[in-house]
Amino acid sequence: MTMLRHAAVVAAKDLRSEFRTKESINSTMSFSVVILLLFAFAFDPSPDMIAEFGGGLLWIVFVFAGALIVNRAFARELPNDCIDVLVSSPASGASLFLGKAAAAFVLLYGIECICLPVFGILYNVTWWRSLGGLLGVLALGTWAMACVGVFISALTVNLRLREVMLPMLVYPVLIPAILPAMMLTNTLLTGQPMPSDFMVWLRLLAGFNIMFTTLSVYLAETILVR
Amino acid sequence: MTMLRHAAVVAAKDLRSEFRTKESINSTMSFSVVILLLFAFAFDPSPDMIAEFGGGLLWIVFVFAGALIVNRAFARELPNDCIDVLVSSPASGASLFLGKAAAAFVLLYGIECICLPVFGILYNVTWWRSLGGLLGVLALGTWAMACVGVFISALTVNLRLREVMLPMLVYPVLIPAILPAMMLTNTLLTGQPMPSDFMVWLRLLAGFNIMFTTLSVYLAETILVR
Amino acid sequence: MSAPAVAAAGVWKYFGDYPALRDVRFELQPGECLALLGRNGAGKTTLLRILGGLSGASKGAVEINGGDVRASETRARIGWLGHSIGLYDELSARENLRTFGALYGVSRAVITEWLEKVNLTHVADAPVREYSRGMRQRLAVARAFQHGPRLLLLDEPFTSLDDKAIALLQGLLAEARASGATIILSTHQIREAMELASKVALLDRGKLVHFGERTEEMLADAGYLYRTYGSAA
Amino acid sequence: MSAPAVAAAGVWKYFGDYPALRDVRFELQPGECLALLGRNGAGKTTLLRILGGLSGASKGAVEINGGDVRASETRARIGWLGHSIGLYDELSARENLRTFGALYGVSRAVITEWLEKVNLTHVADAPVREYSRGMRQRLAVARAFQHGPRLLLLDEPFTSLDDKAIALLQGLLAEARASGATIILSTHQIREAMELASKVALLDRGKLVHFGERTEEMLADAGYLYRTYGSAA
Amino acid sequence: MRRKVILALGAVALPLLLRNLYVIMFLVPDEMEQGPIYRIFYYHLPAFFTAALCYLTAMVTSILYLAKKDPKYDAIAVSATETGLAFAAVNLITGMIWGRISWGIWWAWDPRLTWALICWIMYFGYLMLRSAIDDPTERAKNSAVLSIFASASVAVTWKAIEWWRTQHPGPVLSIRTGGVQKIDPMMEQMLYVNTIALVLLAVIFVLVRLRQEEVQREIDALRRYAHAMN
Ligand code: HEM
Ligand SMILES: Nc1ncnc2c1ncn2[C@@H]1O[C@H](COP(=O)(O)OP(=O)(O)OP(=O)(O)O)[C@@H](O)[C@H]1O
Ligand SMILES: Nc1ncnc2c1ncn2[C@@H]1O[C@H](COP(=O)(O)OP(=O)(O)OP(=O)(O)O)[C@@H](O)[C@H]1O
Ligand SMILES: [Mg+2]
Ligand SMILES: [Mg+2]
Repeated sequence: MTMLRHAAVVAAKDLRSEFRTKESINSTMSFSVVILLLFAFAFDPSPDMIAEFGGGLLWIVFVFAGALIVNRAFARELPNDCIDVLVSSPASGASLFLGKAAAAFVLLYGIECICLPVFGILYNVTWWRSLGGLLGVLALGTWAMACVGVFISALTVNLRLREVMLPMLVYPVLIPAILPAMMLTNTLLTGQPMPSDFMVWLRLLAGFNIMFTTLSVYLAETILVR
Repeated sequence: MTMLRHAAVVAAKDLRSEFRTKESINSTMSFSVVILLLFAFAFDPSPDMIAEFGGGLLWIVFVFAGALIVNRAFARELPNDCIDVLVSSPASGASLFLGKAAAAFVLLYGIECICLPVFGILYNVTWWRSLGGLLGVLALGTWAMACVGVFISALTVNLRLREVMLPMLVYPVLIPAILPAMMLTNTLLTGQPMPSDFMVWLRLLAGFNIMFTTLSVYLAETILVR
Repeated sequence: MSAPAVAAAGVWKYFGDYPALRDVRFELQPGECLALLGRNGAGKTTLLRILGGLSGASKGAVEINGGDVRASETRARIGWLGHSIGLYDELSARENLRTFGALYGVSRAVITEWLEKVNLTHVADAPVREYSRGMRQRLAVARAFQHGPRLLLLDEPFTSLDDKAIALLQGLLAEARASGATIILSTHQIREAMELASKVALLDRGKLVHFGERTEEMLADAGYLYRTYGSAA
Repeated sequence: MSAPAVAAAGVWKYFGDYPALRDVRFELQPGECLALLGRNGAGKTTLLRILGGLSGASKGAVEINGGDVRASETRARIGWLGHSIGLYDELSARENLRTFGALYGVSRAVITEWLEKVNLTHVADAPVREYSRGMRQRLAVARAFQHGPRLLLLDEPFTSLDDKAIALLQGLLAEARASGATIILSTHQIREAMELASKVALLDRGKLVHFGERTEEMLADAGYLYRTYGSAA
Repeated sequence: MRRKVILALGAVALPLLLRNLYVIMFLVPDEMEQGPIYRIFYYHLPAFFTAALCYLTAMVTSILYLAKKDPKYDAIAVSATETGLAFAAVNLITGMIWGRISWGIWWAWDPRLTWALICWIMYFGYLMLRSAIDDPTERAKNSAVLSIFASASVAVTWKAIEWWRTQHPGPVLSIRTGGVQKIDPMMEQMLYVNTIALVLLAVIFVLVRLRQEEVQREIDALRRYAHAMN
């Protein structure tokens, strides 16, 4: 209970700083659009290509945007060494981690929900056909990103090469979660009847989330107390 | 003359620090490979797709890797405020800029030359058919990235959101250079006879380089003396 | 007899193979004020971080009021003021104090009181980014003191403060001591520290070479300590 | 008569509409040593940065030896030691000195000499990352002094240095002065500064409220200056 | 004084806009193929012209700022850029609506559309760079430089369009086609008249925004003073 309360304090604080300046929301949004632009140039995609790879494209954008957001999770604490104060406070490592992951999740999910219609317009995709399922899959994939990303951001926050190291470490770990998310999103975007392996992918995604959340919560204290 | 000598000192210093730890080279390399893998997962590309979009794909990877490298150009000077010492030294702003851009160019070009065979293997592309031309186009596109990227990295080095802002600002400015580079690379990879607009693209790319190099050299002092 | 406020029993800290702290042991009773001295790299910051639970000892153990440092109740009673201020630039003074206060269960009334105490009420809702260095430092002090800690850990608190700011901090520290709090502060500014301290410790390359009462000689002569207890090098 | 070593003629510096420096004017003759004092935010760092050509004045002009600061020849004769050390962590001491030396045209022999002078010869090829704080500071001093600058600009050089490091720096500064170099240093540690200075300047919210010889009163009593010339607030 | 100028401009612009709306809706002839939707054209193209004019102003004042270091120019540059973004948004949105109706899709990866979007993002980035820098002098300088970069590449993109196949209609105005009449002269004339109205509107926006910027600067300075007293 105390743990969740502390986590909520940390999450609220992170979200408040983000919404105060709106910088990272704005820039991540425009970054996403810029990536969509780049892809349009690079691949000059035709409508049937989009039907086939829409989900993949979308998740690639989310993954790139996600790296930027989770990178900030602990980097935000660097300028005045606020992390020292947090760690020395009664909040446990696990609650700090959960709070930060929750804030990253909310930010990412919000950005994705705005990107979705933009993507729909730019690539001419009807994305609202099975909206409920789509939002659910987005939520699962996003939690995977937030959880793994924030945890690895705690590992890399003191490195000189934070910006480079983080994506390099996060992406390979994330592939088992992103791949099902891509598959599921593709299915949901095209609005076809669910193929038989739909549930397998879904179970894989959920399992990944449960496993990594447990692991991260368990290891957070070790990582944060240096 | 003095200017070029000073630029060489700065470039040598940057390259020496990079090669001392090899961190950013290694991690950018692995980052590029990870992106190539991600794309392979997301799009599951067929051979004729690759023939059509190979250049685009390659340049997307280079552009992402490039953002990481140029971001370091001035960020490298942050930890101990070395930039103050450099600016207070007899080296002019233009020579500092040129030195850093040259170092970024060498690093990026090296990484690209290693990525090329990796790309060839992963996507089963015969990339060596017109190697000379390809290397030339790579060099032109890379200089555009290094020049614009390093310059904008000087603009953003003190920002809280450097990692996000830099690519967001650089990519749109770079598109007029990346687009011809993609087109030219596509042509050279497929080994087809040169289409009529080949020279137009080439001229566009070269013109971009000349224009932005001049502009940056001219404005560097203004930016660096705060 | 009650447990000592701080007890370090044979604390070692390795960074790789390099021992930054070597078998540090001492005890501090509640209400005492320890000035932690030592040359650059002696291990002052490292020791303070271990006492504050920010870093684990490689060997040996630290007890605060007889409890483990990483126990939540123990940490609720520690106040930490590091080299940096530990505040969020984009939040206002009040939001900063509320955020950290919420972790310690500090009430809003107490926060308002502290804002008054450090003379920041009139700017309490402006973002900290706009504050001058002196204002930031005052807010950091309020942040570290607001939950009424029984143990204060301060790392070079006087560094690059001007005379006025130093006076404010010294006042608050004297007040805290009067209310029975234990204080440990590291510093190079020996004169300022000596005026507050009841005990003095000298670290020399990770070894605690002196630990004892502050004497009149130390107050009078800044170099005395190093000459008497420090190594020759 | 030759040009003054440093001449500031009505220097203003605005950050937006806020004047961090207001009409600062003074002249310093070659060989003098100026202690630049002032409370937090008074504008000391800002003034030093303008004198060193790191930042441009909004109004007014600065001349070093009668020349423009941003002229390459002028800057070749300035030594800068800021708050941070200005060294690359991943390069060795020797590589650091060589890199910066190359910009000033310092020969290898001189660099070796300086490594000896600051007592770092035995670790000259280890990366600076592994150095202790004291060693880093010594190397930074060598970096700022190696090209024999005629004007030294030092921003709070004594901050968080221990007694030994301060002694080394004071020795080098005395030596530089003896060889005719001009020195400007900002500091809060009034005692250390007074021992070196021949002139004293006091900044108060961007205004130069006092500029003159160092007197015996200042040497004896650290608070004297602020009381006499500072504003009441 | 400036207040009066704004009011006077408003007094001209508002009636003109209303009149134009009336003329566009009821008087100009329908286009042969597209029917009534083509009337959106009278806002689509003038909005782009207005935006381009704003970007141009921003570039010129940015250069002036770097040359003179007078914050006035910086204020004009932001005001013009923000106004330009608003009008460019009108161009994009009207274009998208038009496209939805005549092509059946909201967006096509057509070069001209894409470049319009790139320009928009670039100047949006300019505003974000501004919001991220606290020191007003540094902010003015860095964003002026970025603005010059952006305008340079707008010029590059402008040229690039000529080498590209495009789904978007090509030039129709006689000044751009070299005197060839592609549309009804009355239509073309109406286009110019509405451009004038929109430009007037843009000038009003810039002036209002400029006033805001100046007040903001004063407030900033006062706040810094207040803080320095502590
Ligand atoms: C999102 C969609 C669109 C965007 C971003 C867009 C953007 C632009 C821009 C930037 C211009 C001015 C360029 C220039 O004059 O060189 C322009 C002109 C024009 N647009 Fe669009 N447009 C869009 C959709 C459409 C559609 C769907 C149509 C009609 C089918 C259309 C018809 C025109 C015409 C006739 C001109 C005038 C061409 C000239 O005289 O140069 N646009 N548009
Ligand atoms: N994270 C770290 N990794 C490796 N070595 C470290 C680390 N932190 C400290 N050290 C080393 O441990 C030793 C003690 O460092 P510490 O910062 O505790 O000294 P200090 O007494 O606070 O010195 P100062 O007066 O300079 O602040 C130093 O030799 C330092 O190089
Ligand atoms: N980059 C900047 N942007 C905005 N304001 C600044 C900037 N740098 C300094 N200032 C302001 O200018 C004033 C003078 O700052 P400066 O750093 O020169 O003070 P100082 O005398 O060095 O103080 P300290 O003793 O704290 O180092 C301060 O009010 C500060 O807030
Ligand atoms: Mg320390
Ligand atoms: Mg200062």
